[in-house]
Amino acid sequence: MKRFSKTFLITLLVTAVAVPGWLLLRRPQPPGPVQPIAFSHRVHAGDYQMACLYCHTTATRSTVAGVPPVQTCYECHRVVSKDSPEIVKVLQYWEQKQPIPWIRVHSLPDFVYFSHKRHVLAEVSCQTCHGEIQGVERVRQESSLTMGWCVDCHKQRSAPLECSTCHK
Amino acid sequence: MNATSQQPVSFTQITDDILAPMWKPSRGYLLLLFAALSLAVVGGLCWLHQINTGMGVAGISRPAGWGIYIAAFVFWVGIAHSGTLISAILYLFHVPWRAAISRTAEAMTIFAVMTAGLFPLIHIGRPWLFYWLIPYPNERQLWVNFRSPLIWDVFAVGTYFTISLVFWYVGMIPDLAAIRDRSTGLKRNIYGLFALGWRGSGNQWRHYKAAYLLFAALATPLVISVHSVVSWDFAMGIVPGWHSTIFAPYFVAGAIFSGLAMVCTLVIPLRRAFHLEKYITLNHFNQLSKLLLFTSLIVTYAYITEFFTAWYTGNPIERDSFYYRAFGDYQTLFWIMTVCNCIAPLVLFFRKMRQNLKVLFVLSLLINVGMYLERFIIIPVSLTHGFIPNVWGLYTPSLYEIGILAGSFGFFFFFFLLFIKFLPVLPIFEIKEGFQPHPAKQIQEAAS
Amino acid sequence: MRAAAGVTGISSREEPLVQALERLRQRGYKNVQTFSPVPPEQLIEKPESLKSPVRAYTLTGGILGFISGLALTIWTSLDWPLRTGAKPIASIPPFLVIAFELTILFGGLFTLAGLLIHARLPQTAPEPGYHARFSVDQFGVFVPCENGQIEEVKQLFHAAGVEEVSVETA
Amino acid sequence: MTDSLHRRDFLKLAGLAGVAGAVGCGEQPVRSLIPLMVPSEDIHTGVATWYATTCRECPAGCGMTVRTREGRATKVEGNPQHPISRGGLCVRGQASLQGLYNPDRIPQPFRRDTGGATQNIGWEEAEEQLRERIGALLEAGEGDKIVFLSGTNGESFHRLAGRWLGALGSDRHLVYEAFSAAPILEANEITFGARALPSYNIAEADYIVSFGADFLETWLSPVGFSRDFAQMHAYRDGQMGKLVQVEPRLSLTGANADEWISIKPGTDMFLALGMAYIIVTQQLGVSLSRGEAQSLENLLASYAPDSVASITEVPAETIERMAREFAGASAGLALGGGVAATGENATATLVAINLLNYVTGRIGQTIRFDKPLHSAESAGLNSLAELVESMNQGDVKLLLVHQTNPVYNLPPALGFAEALQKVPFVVSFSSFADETTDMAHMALPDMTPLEQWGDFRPAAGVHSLMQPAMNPVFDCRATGDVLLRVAKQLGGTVAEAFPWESFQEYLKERWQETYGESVGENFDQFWRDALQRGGVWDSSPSSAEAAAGAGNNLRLTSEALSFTFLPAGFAGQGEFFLHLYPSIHYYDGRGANRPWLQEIPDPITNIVWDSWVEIHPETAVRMGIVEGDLLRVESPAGSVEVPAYLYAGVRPDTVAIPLGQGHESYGRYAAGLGVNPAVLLPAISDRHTDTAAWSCTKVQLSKTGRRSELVRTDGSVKELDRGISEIIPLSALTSGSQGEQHGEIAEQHAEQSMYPPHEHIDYRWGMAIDLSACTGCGACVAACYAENNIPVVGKQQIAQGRHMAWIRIERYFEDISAAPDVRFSPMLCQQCDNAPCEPVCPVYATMHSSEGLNLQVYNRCVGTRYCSNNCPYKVRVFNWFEYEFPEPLHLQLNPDIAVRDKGVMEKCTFCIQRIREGKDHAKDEGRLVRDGEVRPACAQSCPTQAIVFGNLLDTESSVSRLSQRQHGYHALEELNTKPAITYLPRVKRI
Repeated sequence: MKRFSKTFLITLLVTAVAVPGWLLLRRPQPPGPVQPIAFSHRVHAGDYQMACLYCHTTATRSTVAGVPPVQTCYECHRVVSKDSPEIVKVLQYWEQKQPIPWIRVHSLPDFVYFSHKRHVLAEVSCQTCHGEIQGVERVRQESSLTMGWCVDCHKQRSAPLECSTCHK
Repeated sequence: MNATSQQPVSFTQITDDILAPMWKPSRGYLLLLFAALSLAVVGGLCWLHQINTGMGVAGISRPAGWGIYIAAFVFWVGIAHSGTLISAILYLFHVPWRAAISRTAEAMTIFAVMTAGLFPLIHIGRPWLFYWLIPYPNERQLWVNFRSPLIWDVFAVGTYFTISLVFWYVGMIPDLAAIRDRSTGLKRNIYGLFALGWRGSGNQWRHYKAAYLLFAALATPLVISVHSVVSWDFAMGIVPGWHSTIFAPYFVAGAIFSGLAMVCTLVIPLRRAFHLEKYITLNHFNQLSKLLLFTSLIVTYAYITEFFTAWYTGNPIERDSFYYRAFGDYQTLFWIMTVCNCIAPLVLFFRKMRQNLKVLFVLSLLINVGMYLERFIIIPVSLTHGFIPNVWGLYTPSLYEIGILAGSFGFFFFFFLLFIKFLPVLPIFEIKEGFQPHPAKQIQEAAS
Repeated sequence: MRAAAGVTGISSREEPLVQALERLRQRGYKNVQTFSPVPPEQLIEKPESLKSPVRAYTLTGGILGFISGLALTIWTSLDWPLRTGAKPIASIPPFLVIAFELTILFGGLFTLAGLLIHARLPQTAPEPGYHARFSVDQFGVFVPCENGQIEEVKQLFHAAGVEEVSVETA
Repeated sequence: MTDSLHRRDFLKLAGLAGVAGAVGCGEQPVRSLIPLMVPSEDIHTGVATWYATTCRECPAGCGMTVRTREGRATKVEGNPQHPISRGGLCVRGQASLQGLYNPDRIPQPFRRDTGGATQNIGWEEAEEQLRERIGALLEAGEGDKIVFLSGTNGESFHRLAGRWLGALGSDRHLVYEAFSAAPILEANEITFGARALPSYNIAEADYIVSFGADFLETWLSPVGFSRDFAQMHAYRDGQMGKLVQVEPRLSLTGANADEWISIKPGTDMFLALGMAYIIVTQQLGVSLSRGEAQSLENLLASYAPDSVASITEVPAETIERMAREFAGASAGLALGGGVAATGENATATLVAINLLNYVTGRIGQTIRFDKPLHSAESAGLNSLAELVESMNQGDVKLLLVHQTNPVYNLPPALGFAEALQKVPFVVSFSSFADETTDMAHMALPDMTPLEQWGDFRPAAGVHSLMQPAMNPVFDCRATGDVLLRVAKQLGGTVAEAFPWESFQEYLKERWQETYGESVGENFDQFWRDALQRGGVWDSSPSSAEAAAGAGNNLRLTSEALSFTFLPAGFAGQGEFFLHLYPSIHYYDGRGANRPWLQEIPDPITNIVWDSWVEIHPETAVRMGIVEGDLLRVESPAGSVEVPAYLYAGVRPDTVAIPLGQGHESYGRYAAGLGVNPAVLLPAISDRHTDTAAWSCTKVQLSKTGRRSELVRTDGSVKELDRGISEIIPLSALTSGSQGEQHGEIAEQHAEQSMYPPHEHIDYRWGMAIDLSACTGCGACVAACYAENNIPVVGKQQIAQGRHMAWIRIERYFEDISAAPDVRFSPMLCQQCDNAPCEPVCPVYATMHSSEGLNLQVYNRCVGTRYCSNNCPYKVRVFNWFEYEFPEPLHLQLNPDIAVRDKGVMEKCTFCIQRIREGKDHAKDEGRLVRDGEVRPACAQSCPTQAIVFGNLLDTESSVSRLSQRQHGYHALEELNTKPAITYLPRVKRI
């Protein structure tokens, strides 16, 4: 009496789940989007050790960290390496009075309340969420920004877990 | 076998009789199948429109947040109950006449649960997120709220469907083997696959009988729990007209009542079309009718009790709610329901009526209507007349809602029609068992 | 002539086969297989073990279901305590509903598993000695035997009043 | 490049992008991230900026603050510092945002050719065309044929317009306001020789007789008066003020009154005279000089109670009682002059009321002329008739219409629309395509008040400022700027007369003129302070009193003592008096294009999106009319067809129709809805002021045989003693019988629970709602719509019960009689501790926070609607569809709260976004939120402060103290849901 090969069946099932899962996990993270200007956090925050708050001025004051106005770029770059091709672009934006159309990398859904201020003031470092940003040429989303990811950290740090803390 | 004397029928004859109507669709059958499918498709399109546009295409609103979808859910779950009753409870009680109608009733259960299961999906505002009702580890680290009767529903109906399906399927294995052995080619392979290589060996039968009894023993409390849970969807709410301790037994009785009516609705035409008079006798209907009458009386009693407690407690809100039920905007429905569920079944006190299939068929239809109305009156009508007089309103189902409701009948009958052509409508081996001139049984019967 | 796998006795009644089976056993024939279209009264390979072990599965499943129902509900509620209404985080009464349903579900599924395991289902290989008529109206007993024993078995069957005897080849 | 242009770029890009994100809940997030060009002082992304300005939705001039986010106004609130409104804001004020973002605003200037087709033009071209027109007229020496017709304007604009016209050689600047206070001014002139609108000290009064003055709705300054009324009518120290409302139709004000005198229309004058007669003859009032007393007795001789009773149909005993009560009150006050009571004898009625106040010594006591209110001056019917005449004769070559809509508002009998067609060039400055603009040759759309500069004097000593809270939404220009630019282009002396670059500059200079001397060199600082505060006002009343104290020693003039009191006439032979009243939502019709105002039910009838005629149930029975029957109402001037609403609060011989609907144009929300009953009016005016008479005709009622279903939001008009909206007799409070203490009840309930009560950390947010103070005005509802991105669903959906409001005013007609018992109770989520909604949610979309809030996580909701079913208060609403916010209304959306998707349940969470913000601030300072620091939109907006919010764990907070008050109760208390809201029953004078 020949039985169904149960071992075979189980093997098949496990493979069917594991292989695509593994492939999905191992999929190389896509690089961040190509920005209108190849701004390098490595140069600014890494090499020159500029404080994050120098440009992201509202990180301690507002829910959003803030993208620096073109004037902030201009004020340094009208002197600093103004001939480099990327900086020329910045200066062009300034001349044409056009804001730089940066492409958004980190975005949270509309129903989420996230305050940079509260996190920065609670001394959560920028790198906790944004990765080793000071070494990055092109910014990409380092963290998953999923609910579970937020909750993990909140649990670890005994931060509030009330629904209304983050949901609006 | 039952008391009425029957001509001895050979096992071959039984097998032939039961399998004869299979696989040879008549024009009428195809027409019915097409009609059922079309109805289901119409319902499906209505649903698609509803998903696309929003729940607003249905007539539900505030205060009646639940309407004919939930009424239909309860209705179909109720229908499902008689299948298990017949196959499990009557089995445990060794009721001799159950075999002839058990298969059909069980099939009805399966399809009715499937149909019922659609309604919570149809009714939720964001059906694409239905899986949030199922506890599984997820990246949100959130589980479900086990305090919610809706989660109890998920578990109760899920369990009910699984157990009923297993019960039905296991009951069919010997019959599937019989079909396998009588057919050739692809058909043989397919039935063979589902027969799992059943041989009818003594060893198999031994475990089979044991398992079947255990299934019946498990299904009996289950069937009671399922409709209790369904009734708690309402009874756990504080809505006047919902919040009642008698709901669980009352709903179980109502479910069985409606389910038996649906069995009559299905079996009477089936018996005629498939020439099963030999196996489904007037005595069967006589017995069924008695059960119908009995459950009808329970339901009537429950209605009276509800009104009595509402009136005699003197709670003005309860009183008002029940007064509204009987004499308010929906009074016509209420009185139709009373006639269908409480008054019309009283004819079954007469034996003649119990064996008059025309009467029984019409009555079963009336009871189906009445039981649907009962759910309608309990669910949306109670909601329209809640605690705050300022938000009292009316609920009128929209065409889309009615389309989906009609579609559910199409869905149910589509599966049922497929069932009668592809599977044996009577449990062959049990029928044979009944006709077997069994020494032990004969002695037993003689003694009793 | 190929080697015979055994001999099948076929009858429309159970009694002759029961008798034949009794005698076959006395002669020391083993691995006898019975077939019947309806649940047999006596035509069973081992009449001494009428109780089926399947119920042990049911009990195990039921207990497991109850425990896992309670465990699931309590653990998930405590995992992220969210308050609803006035109910405590671990509210036992509603959790009993879940536990009950899981008791039934697990009990049922374990019963099914027990049935399949003990009834050796599913099986795909052809069963020696099985005749299609067994699922219609005939009872049967298949005795595996050597070529030399065929006649003896045949005799036994005939003596017991079995109407038809068929020799099965492997 | 100027800073404003950067701001504008930013708005175009970032602002809109941000909104796109706010709108699509759960949809693809914003893809681009647009920074500012230069850092702005005002705008911080993610942080709200507030601007103080003045509400211009009616001539009351309440102070208002505007919250802006990322450069767009998202909410307006009452300015707590402003002396007129003192923090409250009415339903119309809240809806001013929907004027700003109205999708049917005129987006840019257009010309209309002879065929009627419109053609959009640029501003340069538009101004050039206007200049050409004017230039041609000036050349022809026809400068005096230019007419400027406007609504009530801000002070500086009014002067500028006058100066501008003057420079062109015209003095024809007409101000037309549909509801005019002219009869009051005239009556005061006649009675006291003081042409002023006094301030009414409602707050200090203890007995008010209001002759048709709907001062809680539209009369003069309803927000301020509501606040005063709540104070006057509050129970304190064993007493409460009494309001007697005299009117043929029970208005919202009447519904809040202690007594309703259902008087025969047009006879208020006689009642006032009858009361004065009793007071004078029985010497109940103040002692008068011998001569005065004698003259008064002569004047009043024919108004003995019996004769007055037969005229007014008010029983003589009632008149006598009222007279005694009024005279005996320590601070009585008789008010008059409501729109609905304005008939042919409007001024005479007010003279009679003045006499009544005078003989009881109220002038200088509750009526004060030292701090007069700003009056809504308006051209009377006669001067408009003259204008019409002059238009017909070709004496108007250029008509400029600014922020008024005469084609709609004026009775058609006047023939304004026909005359308008004879004017060769009509320019409309209206922001909206209204009926008048439809007939204009050119539209030069003005900005809405929230976008422009201006100032306004609502009362003496109060000078409010208006400033743009955001950049213009459309390509509109402030009319002040347009006038200045056109003047400049005209050149010559005209240009020289206008040296200012912009209206803003003109305004600032005018202020410098006014205040420069007193503030000296610090003017810039003064100006900044004024802008921040919302204007300047005298905070020390003593100085004002001292300055104008003399104004209060007014004596009766000889004219008053010889006044002839003629009865009001009614045109037509109809069976019913026609009672037209201004709607609290639409005012004179200008509110009709605000969807919130259409959507929020009328406080009395609870009807939405419609017009109706109110008839007494007895009349209805007699004529076989049921609600929704379409009736034809005919007067000598015209007829309308309008559905019937049966209302016991209207006299059987009267029918009432609200004003403000029936627009033919005015955008998608207003056009084609209801009827404009002004067409029923013959052009009859008040005898003394020629103010248009609203109560002047009798009408015939007939059934058309057709139906037009009215959509009401009230399911039942009775409360059925269910403990939702309770009253407590005044006697129960004064008799000293100490009923059960509320605290005891709460304790009992704690014991009754199966489980221990919730623990709360730091806060348990709670609310106390004083039903004695709630007037039912609905301001809270509008505030909630604005704050919480609540969609408007329209008449059809509301008919299906899909009203989306998170807070509603439940109105119960318990008794409509001489002592009306009409109950208003705000119903919103009660934030129950034992919330029935929470345990039934299968997915934890609704749960309880540690601060006692009943949270709703919108994105978690799968939409089973179980919670709504199980909510006994029915305060949860479901998103039946994906609701739209037609552009640019979506710019109003509050980014602090998600816009809910279809299929999701939503509800009030005590404005959790505000709580979050308040806690954020508090955390910065390392403290807990202070009492009063966080206020939900409803509580903030309430003109009477009936809603108090705060932390119940803080025993010192106002909400704690109010919640512990004796007789406080929870709605549906027997359900033991443990709500966070405590209602204080309405104290009823029984």
